[in-house]
Amino acid sequence: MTTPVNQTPEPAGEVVLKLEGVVKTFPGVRALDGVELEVRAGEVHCLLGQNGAGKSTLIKVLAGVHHADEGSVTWLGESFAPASPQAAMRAGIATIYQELDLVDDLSVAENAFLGHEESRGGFLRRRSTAQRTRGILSRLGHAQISPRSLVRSLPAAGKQIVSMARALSHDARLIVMDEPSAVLAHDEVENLFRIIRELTAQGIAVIYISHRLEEIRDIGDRVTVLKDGRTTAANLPARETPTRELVSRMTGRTIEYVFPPRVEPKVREPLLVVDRLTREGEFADASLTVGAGEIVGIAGLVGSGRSELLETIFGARRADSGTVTLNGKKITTIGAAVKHGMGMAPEERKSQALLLDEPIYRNMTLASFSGYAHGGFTDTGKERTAAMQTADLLELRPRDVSRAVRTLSGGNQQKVVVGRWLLGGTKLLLLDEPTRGVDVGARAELYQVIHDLAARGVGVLLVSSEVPEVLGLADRVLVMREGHLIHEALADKIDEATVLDLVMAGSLMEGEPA
Amino acid sequence: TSNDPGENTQIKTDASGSNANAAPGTKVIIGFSAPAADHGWVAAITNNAKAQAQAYPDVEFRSVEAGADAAAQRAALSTLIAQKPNVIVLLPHDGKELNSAGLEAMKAGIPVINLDRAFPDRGAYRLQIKGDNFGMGLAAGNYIGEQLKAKGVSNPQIGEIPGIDSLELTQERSAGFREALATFGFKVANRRPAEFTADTGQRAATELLQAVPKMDALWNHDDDQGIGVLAAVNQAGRKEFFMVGGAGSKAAIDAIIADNSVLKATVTYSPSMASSAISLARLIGQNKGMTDLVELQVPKEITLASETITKENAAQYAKLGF
Amino acid sequence: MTDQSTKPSLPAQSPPVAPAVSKDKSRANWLKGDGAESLRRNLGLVGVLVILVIIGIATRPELYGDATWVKNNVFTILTQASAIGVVTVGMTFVIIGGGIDLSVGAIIAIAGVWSTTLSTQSYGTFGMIFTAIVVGVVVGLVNGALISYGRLVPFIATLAMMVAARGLAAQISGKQTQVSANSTINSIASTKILGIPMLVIILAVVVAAGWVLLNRTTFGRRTVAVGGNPEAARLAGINVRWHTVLLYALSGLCCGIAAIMLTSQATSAQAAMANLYELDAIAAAIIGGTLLSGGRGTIIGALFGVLVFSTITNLFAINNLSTEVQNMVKGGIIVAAVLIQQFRYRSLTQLLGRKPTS
Amino acid sequence: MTDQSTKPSLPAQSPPVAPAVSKDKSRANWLKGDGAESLRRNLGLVGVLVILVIIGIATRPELYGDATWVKNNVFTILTQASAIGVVTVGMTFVIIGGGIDLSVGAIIAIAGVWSTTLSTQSYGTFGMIFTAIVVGVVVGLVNGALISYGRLVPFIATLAMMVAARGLAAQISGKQTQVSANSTINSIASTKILGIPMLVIILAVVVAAGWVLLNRTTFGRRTVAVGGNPEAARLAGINVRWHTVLLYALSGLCCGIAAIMLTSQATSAQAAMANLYELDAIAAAIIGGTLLSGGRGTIIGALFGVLVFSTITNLFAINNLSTEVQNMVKGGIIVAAVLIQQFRYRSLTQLLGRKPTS
Ligand SMILES: Nc1ncnc2c1ncn2[C@@H]1O[C@H](COP(=O)(O)OP(=O)(O)OP(=O)(O)O)[C@@H](O)[C@H]1O
Ligand SMILES: Nc1ncnc2c1ncn2[C@@H]1O[C@H](COP(=O)(O)OP(=O)(O)OP(=O)(O)O)[C@@H](O)[C@H]1O
Ligand SMILES: [Mg+2]
Ligand SMILES: [Mg+2]
Repeated sequence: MTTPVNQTPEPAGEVVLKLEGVVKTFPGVRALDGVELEVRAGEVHCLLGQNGAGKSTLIKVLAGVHHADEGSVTWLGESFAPASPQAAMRAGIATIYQELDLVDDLSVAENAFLGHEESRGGFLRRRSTAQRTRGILSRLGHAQISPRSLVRSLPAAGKQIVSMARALSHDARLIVMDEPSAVLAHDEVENLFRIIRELTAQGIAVIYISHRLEEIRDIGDRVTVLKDGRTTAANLPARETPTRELVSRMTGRTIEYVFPPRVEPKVREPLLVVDRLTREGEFADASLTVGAGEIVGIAGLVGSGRSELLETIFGARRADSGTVTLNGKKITTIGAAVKHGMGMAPEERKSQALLLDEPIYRNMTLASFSGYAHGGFTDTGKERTAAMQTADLLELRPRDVSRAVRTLSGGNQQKVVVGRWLLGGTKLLLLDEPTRGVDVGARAELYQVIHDLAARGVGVLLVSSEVPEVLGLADRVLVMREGHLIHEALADKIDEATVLDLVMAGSLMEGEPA
Repeated sequence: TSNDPGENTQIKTDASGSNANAAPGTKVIIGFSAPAADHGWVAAITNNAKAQAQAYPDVEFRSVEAGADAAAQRAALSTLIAQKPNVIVLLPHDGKELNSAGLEAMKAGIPVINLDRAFPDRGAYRLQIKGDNFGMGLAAGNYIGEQLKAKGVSNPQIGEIPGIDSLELTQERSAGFREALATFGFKVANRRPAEFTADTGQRAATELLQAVPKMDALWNHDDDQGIGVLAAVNQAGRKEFFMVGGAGSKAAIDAIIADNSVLKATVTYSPSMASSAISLARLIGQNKGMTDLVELQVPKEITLASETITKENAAQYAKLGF
Repeated sequence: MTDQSTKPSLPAQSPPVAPAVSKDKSRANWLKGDGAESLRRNLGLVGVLVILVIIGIATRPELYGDATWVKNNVFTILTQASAIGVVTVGMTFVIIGGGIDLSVGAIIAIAGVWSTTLSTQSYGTFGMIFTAIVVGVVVGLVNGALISYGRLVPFIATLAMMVAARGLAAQISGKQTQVSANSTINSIASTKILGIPMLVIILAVVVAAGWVLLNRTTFGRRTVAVGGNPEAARLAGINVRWHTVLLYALSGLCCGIAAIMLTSQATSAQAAMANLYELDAIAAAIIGGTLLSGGRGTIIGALFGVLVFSTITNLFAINNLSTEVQNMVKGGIIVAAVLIQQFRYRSLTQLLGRKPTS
Repeated sequence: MTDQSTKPSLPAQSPPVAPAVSKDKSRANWLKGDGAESLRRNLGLVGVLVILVIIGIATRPELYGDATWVKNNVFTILTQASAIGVVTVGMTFVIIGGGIDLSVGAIIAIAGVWSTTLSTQSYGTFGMIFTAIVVGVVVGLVNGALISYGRLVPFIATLAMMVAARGLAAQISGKQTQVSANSTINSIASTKILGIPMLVIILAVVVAAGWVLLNRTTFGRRTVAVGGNPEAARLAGINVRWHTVLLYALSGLCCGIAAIMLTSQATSAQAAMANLYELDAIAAAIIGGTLLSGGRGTIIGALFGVLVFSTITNLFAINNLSTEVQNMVKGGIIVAAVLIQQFRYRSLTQLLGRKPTS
């Protein structure tokens, strides 16, 4: 549209969606316990709430995935209870789910139109599908993604774009976005906001879920807050409501949503020395050091090779050239890394770090259970006790370490992973996106944990796509672009704008194989 | 082979009445066990035994099916022994593997009649009735050798399609075949094993025909898989050779009489041995001997001769085909 | 951040402009695209086939010197691959869809036996074909229902079906080999059309249909989704359970067709027929690049997998190898084939896929 | 933020302190915990066993009236389950570890045949047992190496091994059934200790060892991790590849033991022995609650799975069912067993597991 994208107007549209007293129980869990929600046409309605508050469950009720046990949903003035996801889509509600809901081995176009394929007599109309996909992609500002390329070949941000394309492929009156920005870097978030503004300008309503409060300010019109499946505040003005109030509505307590102050670190000998580390096509000539008790942050765009660098330092990938030394010992394998006191919390918690069906304590001792064993026989009693102590230290909720990790919220799952390395007596911790998908409260706790670790002499190398997080947590900041460490500065000697300028320069996801 | 089981069984009804043994005697419980019949020959064994037992009013027939392998058959036998029959007739999966079961039954005072697959231990059976696998190979080899000699073929291409190759009986048949051919100075050009089923016979034959573009003679060990072998021969449109079958099924004998296919002969390995085994089991149970023999008891071992059925003598074998 | 005006600002609702590609070119792409991709992916297997043929030529040069023989041999290999190839197409769909079907051999047996009973035969050719296909599809539907609605693991459900269907087949056939007296059925195996054996043509048609179904229809794309990410498929509004039922029915259908093909070849059917076809079909599919965990696979790859197996058998036959040596060598060849295939695939992905994105 | 001083300040580097739990209590837990859990989880299968026995009693009351017969029958069932039970223990480890082993039957065959060659027999009892076990382990190691370092899919690697090992076994045995002349080996099957058949004792020992290995050792812990999430296991410093090799070697070891047991039962070995044991073992493991995709499973469940199968066979034998009827019924029972088992498991998890999280 040619409409200038300026300040979003006050929500003037009529009410399109109204939820009253919606209840949804899972066996043993009352995930939704009387939710009230009112969404107007053309507004961005933000849903806030801690991990496990019921946000995703709520939108799945709207999307026809779950069926509400009680309560009423009114959609466009009529009572609404979609029997299936398809019914919801047909009614004009499109959803971008939190867990990427894409099929790796289908093409971008096929994913976008999965379930409502353009077909004639069961045969796909591939050309028109590709055309429509191309149209949607360029509308999303990513015309360079080929509709024919496999989703498998796209980086995480690209996949998020495809999810968005899928939502736009429906003729929707309401688009629900469950943490769409979690895997997006800064410029991508800007792009996302531009699209959202275009949508609302056309009168489309958007429900927006995020744990990043500053985003709410930027894009949101009104806010509804959920806590333990209940609406604790409805229709707060997104721009005016103080952060403190939002947080206390979410958590029921007050959390200072700032980074804990850092004690000026003493001069210390380098613990980790990375020298001219290179992996063809991923990163080149990366040299860095981390001292004991120091927090070093790496900022950069999604796809700049930060995860690969971390994994290579950890020995999980084989370096083409260059060396990694920890306390003077050369590290080339994970075994050596762990043995000499390095630990890593990888980027994808669920697929890379956790045994979801195993109890918390076994996940915590995954890297150290041999240490508690006698002659190959495990000592679960000791493991449990140690895990319990660590759980206390990390303020893990719930404290019951026999519970399966699957039942924990994202933030608590992350704590389990960090706890794993605390138990292992780790001297250097590599953290890749430690707060992705983690709620405000848990986030603040994690920050505290990271600081406490550093105070105890543990070195921390941190990767995050949120620049404020890197600046707030780290003593020293490295900037990575296209596989090169291009800048290094003390955290208090550099500001957000400078980092962003350094980081940008190149756009991501160019040159997809057609 | 027939689509209608039970129609043709080979039993001895003894209408003449000249045999004193035919008169009813004391009641005999005969336990019977044979492998799961997924093959015409084994099915015929079971059917023959059952039918023969029914022909005697003084015989009670208890059959336990022996499942898929030797272990299952061993289990079946232990339940059978527990039921204390007077005699056990047993077609083992493998004589050597079931040797211990035979010993167990004999120890329990139950005479065991081993059908077809010998126990290595002589104490494990009372009577051994078997076909002559080696002799079957010899007969097939001799027939092929003579025919080729008569035609004056000097360096013949001879094919062989055995049954399941890992079975000892297959090895014996092939050994006999090789030996007989060697006396003529011939050898097997190609050997493609099948699995005693028509579809595997067809596959093996197709491969064999492709590998030997000009063949003189072919021995197929088993007439049941021979259905598939003949189908493959027809599908390949090959006529330049003649074929010898094995076992002596009804279909094979009919084909030999009709003389319109490459099948010119078959060497017998008759499931009628099961009928004989039941008859003899009854005699053993009644403590009688065979009337034509001087001895008062049934002998310890009987080996059936493998006969060669050709167009000339096929008519008299027709009723023995299974 | 970045200047917004530099981004392509397309009108949001209006349909995008037509691409500049000419119609002819795009039609060529219809065939090219994925087809060439399948070929490229299966270069390793093609290499294995070539190596096998070269070994054949080296060991039996006199046979390979005869052009007629070579042509016949190619048809022999293809004919031997035909029934199992048809089964493998169905199996590939099932595996891509996240399942496995251990009952294919048993389904063939029961379909074959049922269609050759005297009473079925009395209904003539059509009756026999109809019976085989209906029996196959119905057994497949039962499999699918047990898995979808009974929530049984596919491995167990189809294993149970394998045992039960063989038992039923034995019951129906009275454990006899049932001879087909239907000359039309029997002649399928010996008929040639334009010099090409009918069975090979059937295989070609089934493979082509399978390829189109997988790559060009909603059913096929949904199969990939159901196997690759069942949750995503469900969220996209696909009826995952029903789709699963259809996949097993499709496998049963293929078994029904294969039953007729095998009956025609052996002019008979019996309860023990198509023994262990499940292993061959699964192995062929996997060697052909189908992921056992679902979500990925190609029909062409599966076909190559089947061809590798039947070429190996052919090579053994023309060299008169004994069974035990055959088996030892076969095990080695399977390993080698997969390693070669993997090597190609990996080096290719390294060449194509792993370019730096930015 | 919470005050830091309120936190238990653990010294980061020192080893964790011993648990405060009293020693006695923890020892009681040692046995209780998972054991009771296994039983609870397998309540469904226990139910199936009970139903099977009740059917047995109902159909053959006169046999079940005889106490000696009943005792003997229990031992018959257990003896029949012994060799396959041992194999299933190894298989369960492999499956929990994320793999599958299709070669177990073939490994038994080659181990059995190799240990009964005349030359091996000349080394006496110890030589035969040693050979069987070494052959089993070595073949297992090869499997593991192909999978771990050759990156072959377990299905294909062990399928190739199955074919090759059977071929080699046939080669070694000259396709003859090899009779064991060793009376010690032969007597294993008939020896009883305190009235309990030796084979049953061996099974019990292997199951107990397997249970301890899975639930009480670091090896077992690694197995669950490797199967549950190989990437997480790798990133936690576990040598996933080497562990995988060990799992297949363990399966091979179990096959070696089973080979001796079967040889003793049959007083002979041959290349076709233990045919299709792979399917039985996999089915038993899965019915016992082992996840085919890895990461979860119990030894006790697997044992129950085996017992269900051998009880079914026993039931058929005492009722003298024909094979075809057996097979049909067996398929039905497998389905029913899993459904019952699933039902129990589901309702239990609903009762116990899904307590509210927060
Ligand atoms: N399918 C399910 N079965 C059982 N419990 C469930 C299921 N889905 C969600 N829950 C539970 O419902 C509650 C709400 O979960 P939900 O995913 O809606 O939270 P959320 O607000 O989206 O959290 P997050 O910010 O971490 O995404 C949690 O306690 C969760 O464990
Ligand atoms: N599996 C893969 N296949 C192909 N390319 C990959 C794969 N994984 C990563 N890459 C490429 O490697 C480079 C670095 O990617 P990566 O996403 O790990 O960087 P990053 O800085 O850690 O970003 P993120 O914030 O997403 O973690 C990118 O060019 C990416 O596309
Ligand atoms: Mg959520
Ligand atoms: Mg990353």
